[in-house]
Amino acid sequence: MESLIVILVGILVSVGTYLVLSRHMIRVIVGTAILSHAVHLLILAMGGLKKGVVPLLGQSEDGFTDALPQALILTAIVISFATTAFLLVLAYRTYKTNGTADFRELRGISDE
Amino acid sequence: MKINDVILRTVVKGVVFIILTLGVYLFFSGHNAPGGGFIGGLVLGSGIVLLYITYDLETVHKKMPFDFKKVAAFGVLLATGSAIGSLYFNAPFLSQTDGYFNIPILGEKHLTTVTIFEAGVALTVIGTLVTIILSISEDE
Amino acid sequence: MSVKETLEWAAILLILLGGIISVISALGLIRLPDVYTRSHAASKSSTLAVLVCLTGAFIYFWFHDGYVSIRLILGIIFVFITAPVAGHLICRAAYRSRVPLAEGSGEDELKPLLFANEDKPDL
Amino acid sequence: MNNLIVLPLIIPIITGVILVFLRHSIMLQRVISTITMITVSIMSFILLEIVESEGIIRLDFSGWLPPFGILFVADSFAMLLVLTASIVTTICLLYAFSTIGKQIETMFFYPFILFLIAGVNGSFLTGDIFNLFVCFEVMLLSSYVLVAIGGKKVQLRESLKYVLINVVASWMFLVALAFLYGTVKTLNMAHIAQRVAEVGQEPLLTTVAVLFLLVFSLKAGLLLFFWLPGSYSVPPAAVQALFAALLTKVGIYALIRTFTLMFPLNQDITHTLIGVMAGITIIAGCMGALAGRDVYTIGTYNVIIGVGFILIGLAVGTEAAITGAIYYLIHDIVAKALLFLIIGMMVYLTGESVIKNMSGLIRNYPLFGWIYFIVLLALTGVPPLSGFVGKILIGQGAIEAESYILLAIGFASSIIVLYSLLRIFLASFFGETTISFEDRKPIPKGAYGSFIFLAVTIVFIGVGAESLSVYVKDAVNTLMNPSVYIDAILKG
Amino acid sequence: MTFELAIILLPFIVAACIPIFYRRLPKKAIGWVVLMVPLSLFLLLTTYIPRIAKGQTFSNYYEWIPSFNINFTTYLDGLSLIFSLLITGVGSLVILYSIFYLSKKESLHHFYCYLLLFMGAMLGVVFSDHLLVLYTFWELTSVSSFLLIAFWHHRKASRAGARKSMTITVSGGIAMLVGFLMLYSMSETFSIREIISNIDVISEQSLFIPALVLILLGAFTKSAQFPFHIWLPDAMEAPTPVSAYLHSATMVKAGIYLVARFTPIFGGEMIWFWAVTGVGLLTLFWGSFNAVKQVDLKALLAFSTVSQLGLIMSLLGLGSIAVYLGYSKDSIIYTQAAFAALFHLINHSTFKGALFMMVGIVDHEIGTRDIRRLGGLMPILPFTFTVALIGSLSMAGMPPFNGFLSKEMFFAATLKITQLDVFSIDTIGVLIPVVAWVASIFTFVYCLIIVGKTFFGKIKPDILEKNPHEAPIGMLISPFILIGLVVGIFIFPNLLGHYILQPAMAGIYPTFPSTEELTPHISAWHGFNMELWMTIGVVILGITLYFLLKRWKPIYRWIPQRLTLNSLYETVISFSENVSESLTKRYMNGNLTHYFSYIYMVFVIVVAGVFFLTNSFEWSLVNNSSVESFELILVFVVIFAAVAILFTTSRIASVLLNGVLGYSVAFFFVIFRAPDLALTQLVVESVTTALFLICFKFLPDLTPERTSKRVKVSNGVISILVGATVTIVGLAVVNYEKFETISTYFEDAYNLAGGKNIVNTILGDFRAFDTMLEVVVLFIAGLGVYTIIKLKAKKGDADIEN
Amino acid sequence: MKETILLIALTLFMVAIAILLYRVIMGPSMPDRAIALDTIGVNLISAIAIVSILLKTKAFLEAILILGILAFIGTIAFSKYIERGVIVERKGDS
Repeated sequence: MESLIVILVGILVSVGTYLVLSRHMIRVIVGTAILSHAVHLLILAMGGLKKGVVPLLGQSEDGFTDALPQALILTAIVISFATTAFLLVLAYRTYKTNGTADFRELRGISDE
Repeated sequence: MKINDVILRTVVKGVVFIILTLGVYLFFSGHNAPGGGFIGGLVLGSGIVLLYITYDLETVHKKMPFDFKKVAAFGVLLATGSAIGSLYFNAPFLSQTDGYFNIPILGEKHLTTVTIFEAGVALTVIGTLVTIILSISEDE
Repeated sequence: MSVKETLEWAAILLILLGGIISVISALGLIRLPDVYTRSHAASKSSTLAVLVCLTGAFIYFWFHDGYVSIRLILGIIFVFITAPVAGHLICRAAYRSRVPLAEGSGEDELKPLLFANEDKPDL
Repeated sequence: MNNLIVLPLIIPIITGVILVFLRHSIMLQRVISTITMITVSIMSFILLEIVESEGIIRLDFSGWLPPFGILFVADSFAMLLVLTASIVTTICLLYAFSTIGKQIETMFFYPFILFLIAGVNGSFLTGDIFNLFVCFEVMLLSSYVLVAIGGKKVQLRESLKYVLINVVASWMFLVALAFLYGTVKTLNMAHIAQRVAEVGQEPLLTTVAVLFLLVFSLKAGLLLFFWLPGSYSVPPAAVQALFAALLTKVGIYALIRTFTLMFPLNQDITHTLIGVMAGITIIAGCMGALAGRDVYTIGTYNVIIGVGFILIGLAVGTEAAITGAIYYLIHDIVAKALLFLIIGMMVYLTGESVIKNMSGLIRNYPLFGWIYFIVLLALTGVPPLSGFVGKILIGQGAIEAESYILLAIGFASSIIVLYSLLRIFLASFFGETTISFEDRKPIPKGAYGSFIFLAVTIVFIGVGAESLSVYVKDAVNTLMNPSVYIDAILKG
Repeated sequence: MTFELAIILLPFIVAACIPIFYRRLPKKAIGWVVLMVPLSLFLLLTTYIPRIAKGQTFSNYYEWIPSFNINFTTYLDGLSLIFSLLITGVGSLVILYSIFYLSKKESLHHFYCYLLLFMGAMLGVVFSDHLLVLYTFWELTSVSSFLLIAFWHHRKASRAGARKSMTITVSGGIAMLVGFLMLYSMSETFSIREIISNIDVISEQSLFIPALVLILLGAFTKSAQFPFHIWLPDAMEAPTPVSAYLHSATMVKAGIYLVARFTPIFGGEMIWFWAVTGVGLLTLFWGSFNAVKQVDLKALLAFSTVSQLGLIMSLLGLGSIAVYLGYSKDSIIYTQAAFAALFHLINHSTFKGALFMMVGIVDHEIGTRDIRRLGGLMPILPFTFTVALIGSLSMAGMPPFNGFLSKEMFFAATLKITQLDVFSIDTIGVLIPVVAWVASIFTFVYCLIIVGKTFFGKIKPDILEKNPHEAPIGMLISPFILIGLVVGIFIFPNLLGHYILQPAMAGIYPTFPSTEELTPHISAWHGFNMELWMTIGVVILGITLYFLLKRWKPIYRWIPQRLTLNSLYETVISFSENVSESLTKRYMNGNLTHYFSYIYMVFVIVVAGVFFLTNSFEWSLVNNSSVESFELILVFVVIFAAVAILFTTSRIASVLLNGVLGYSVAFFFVIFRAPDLALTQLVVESVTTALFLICFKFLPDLTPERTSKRVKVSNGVISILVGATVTIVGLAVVNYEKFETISTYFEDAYNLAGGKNIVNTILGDFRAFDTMLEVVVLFIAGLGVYTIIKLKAKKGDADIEN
Repeated sequence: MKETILLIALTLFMVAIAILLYRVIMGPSMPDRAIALDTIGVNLISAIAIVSILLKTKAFLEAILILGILAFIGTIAFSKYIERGVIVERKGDS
């Protein structure tokens, strides 16, 4: 399972990277969202998968699955949510003021 | 032409109640079961957002006249404040304590200071979520 | 077989039934010709699938662990209440955004009422 | 009491939040934020003294012993940077009061600045690698807002690029963290160091280390500095100064910490790589600075050169070089802040950013011009100003380690720094003045105050280098002997 | 006594006071006040002469940065004394001169402030024993020289000259600093005296030669040696007193000082000998050759200064051979070259100072320095003419002036060296006297030009219109004092030799036991020997060439303008600026997509490179948990959804698919026993999707990517490589099981933290700090969104772009 | 045996999701996609219920309820978006 997930992560990373390399804002932002999905899975996989029971005490007492990565992912999810929210707003403000959502047209330096 | 939303609104009135209850439940169950301040806050926040979706900005604002930025700020203050509190007791920063307290009506209850911290988290999440959605929606 | 055992089996079979219904409904979503008919597959049979399945799970937990899960009941009720509303809303939205009806759907009686004065769809 | 260590982070956060409630009383916001930063600076100084006399102190949050809980570790290196950063922020705030404008001030400008410095201080102090990520994010989120604050066309455009690149950088950080946790199964930096040393930094760990190198390079602007020139030239001057002073430095701090504490063992690969990257960075920075025709471009590429130069110190890795790197780091924080404050003021005074179009500023603003000249000399490394001690120590280290190519690149870069900054001086400050004495805009008093204070600091760091040496030596001692740090965390 | 420190500090203190107090003083007085500084210092320094002549040295030690061995050590010996006397002596005269030269309208406080700064720095250079402190003052002289050259900064030429001089001299200084650091790493000390005493250990090391070359670079740039001399003519944009002071008498001699100071260290090396001698001679020739073609009197003097500096430099090079040979009866004779160098150093300061002041007077009174517009000034400016005549003749090496003496000694030294057969002098050494002689001829010619073209011939009518008259007495005092010295030294050379030069020789040859032997008796007449014949030849040929000037001047046109060093310098600079600009613009083109591809490429190359280089790949399925069929389907669902996003053309579809991904990931969390994560992921995913939808009101729909196939392919390759890199490293990491995780500790959560949900106790207690900051992050984001939306730039705000 | 049947049921749900994914990808109209996504969510509810039986834990029951809520909110949001282009209205808008 771990290897399968790591390979899946690799595929997601490829897709995300390809989207990040696009010209259109929305594609890039969706790309970053996919990248963050991928890395959350990756962190989880790094702690070992299906190696124990749900990390809740009192249900059964032996061999919990690694809880630390879960806590880390939670934090990471929140942060990536915060970033994505900000990013979306920034993107549409940029679109409204600059009039384009194409990064090739948002260069600004050499076209002057 | 105004679109008729009667069905939606009727259902939502009930649903929001369920959602808010669930949010509070999740918030309190967090320490021993899945849930906690963050998820509780998110669920409560999405309940409020559902209201905004179903009704319109002004109507909801009349019912809930909070400045959600300040709600969020208050949440952060609560979370950090509970952490600072431990300085007063000369304990390491962020120290949490728990204990069993005998409260007159409710009987013996397990209370932890984590709850204050989590309440801060939840308030921040609600405040931030609604602030974001409202700010965008209010934009021209 | 004890009662408990029987009921557990019943629960599991309910769940299996749910699975089968859900595949059927999914197939319906693929095969049916337009969004309005697909919505029928989605909101009716899918909801049935999930209700059956959740009921199975509820029964299972009840008899296997002796645990009456309020959350599951709430979930069942919730899905039961909301699924029709969701189906309704999405169909209305589809119609208002002028998703065409499948060929051979018969006469569209709503059209002259709703879009009489408009030439362009607003989406 | 160890709880003191958290104050540089928590005080700005709490006051920042309180200021949100005081949104419309600008005067109060100013007073409170200034008091906060002064308090933080004083605290940091006290802490620095304590650390220097009593050794590394740490604060285990909630009382959980390492490696299980999160902890803040104050060693001299971190405290020096916290102190410098806090002082510089105080001064940038002072500058902001008189220049930033009411509109931005009511839009939570001061809270964002305070959150930024909280994130920066947290990054310096934390002893937990995941917490470092979180502190980075606190800093980055504030910086995202600060780049875009003002809402101008260019600002939004550049900030979007800045944010996106940093989002990808944060993603890489998480990937690196995942691999790190997957291998050493711990997050406490001292504990990581101990475990890495236990297996002698195996090849796979080196790969993880290299991943961290890239992540922090993105933050530090080492080789992967593409986000830097654009985003540093658009925000208000006070923000630019803070960015130039602090943001890249946090990356540099993380690099130094990572490769002296956690992954110091495979220097053949990691330090060579850092050296190569630093060399290319300097060359690219020099080319950019040479190409620059406007103050912003020249300034931002000078930031890049500075980054490369400091990291030569790390790449070389001898005691002298690390000492030099620390000195240069402190110098660079102060000097770059001043440089960007001045640049911002120049643009404000003339309404131009192309150096050809402003001329003769020194006629109307003599003191202003001379302060620029001091920065110019300091950045070139002319003694006895601040850049000098760090530069010679890095040079000494490079000679000891026989890395002559880095030595040559590093010292040759000083010439380009001089040349590019001199061009601004000659074109913009000297020459016929374009604005008559009567038409000139006055420089606000607060701005002058911050210029003078920073200039005095620059002179002090150079002339009074000895007074810093106790702390720097203590810092270097920790950096060169990771066991000091590890023992303080895991055996205390 | 700490007089030495006071000597260095006094100019700085006064310089610092000037900007503060100048408003309270009358304009004229400021000069007189400043004059007191060098004058008193000069007098103070003269009191040292007797003691130093006895062989005493004075050194003091002050701590600066003892932690890094940086200390302020003053050291006053004969060599320092010569230079410090020059600095203060010529300084006094120049300030006296400038009081009358500069008009009251100039910003005098700046001028004197810089001048004092320079003076202090220069004294610091010659008094420092510590290399880094020496370097400090060295750079300060460059800086103050920059400020003085740019004194009239509204002139474009001034700024250009200042920039050139600063760039070149500071670059040299930096090279020198590296050399110093190398010396330090070899000797573990920054003290020149200690290095000299450890010289045996140092000279064996591999860094010795690089250090030598780098330090020489510093000296050559400062002393305007070929090919770095190009800054000096441009520096003539400075006011004339500055040119007289810095750019002929003192600052440019700092390089000479350095070479003299380091002769005991490096003197024994062949490279040193040839570099110093060769460059010196080349400079001597090139300077004098180019001086002839100049039409601006100041430029002419500048080139003559270059040439004279070359002369002194080459003498020091010749003298260094004595260090190589070591102390013996035979080697003593070669030390005379160094003696001649010091002697000429003083002589040059006297006559060149006078000549500069003369040019200043001409410029001041006539209004031009162009020799094509000058002529016949002798009757109008008789005193000035006297200065010019004596100065020029001395420079040309004619008796009865001091230049003659040193010139003869120079010839003697060049002749003597040819008799040696070390360092392959026996083969190409013959060139030394030849070049020296040819250069002297040109020197003679330009000396004649100075006097002839300015003061003889017919007076130009437009000069007469201005009704010029002789300079005020104040301006004449200084040149006349100098002229007096020119003659005086010729008459009593040995006074100078005994009291001043002899102790200095001890500084150059500290290992030689007796300074008496090092001091030859200078006499004007030494019989009809080779040197004298050479001088006679110079005179004859020089006069001939002067009168045939028009015939052979076209030679100069043989060298095309493009190939001159000056234009070479300009070309190099503009070329590097242009190349950097085009290169930088090419990759820093503001296109985010490009930046991303660079970042990803570096990522792949570095990470995968290191990964394979270290051979870290290891993989086995042994530790993996099982895969159920439904999981496999889910994996495929995720993959299809992800790939479908690549091809979708509608923004909503891509966001929906992203939602599918998010839900699937949440389901993975369920399968992997992470209930809290699943909950959070579900909610966050929904909210994110909603946010996307809300923002779509303001965003455009997707447009097809109008990129070329090539770009698409390369993006595809990059992204596949990135994915592959993450995968292979990930697989290796999964396989890496050497450590026990720390999280088993948290399984005791209920006892430790009173909670049954381990993840939640980690978030709320063990790692509560993360959570706290995470909340802050969220808050910042919310506040930021609000700010970004509400704060819109007003119309009036000008966008200043880079 | 029970477990096998549960796994089969789970696989069936996954198959259904995979089929629905086709609808999400192919469309053709927005409502089609929204419906399909909603159905995916509903199917996931069942899947989670089965997984909790398999894992013998009650930890995921909250997730069921939440998923139900979110599927509902999401569908409402979509339908409003499709219908009006705006999700949160102001009073003046229609």
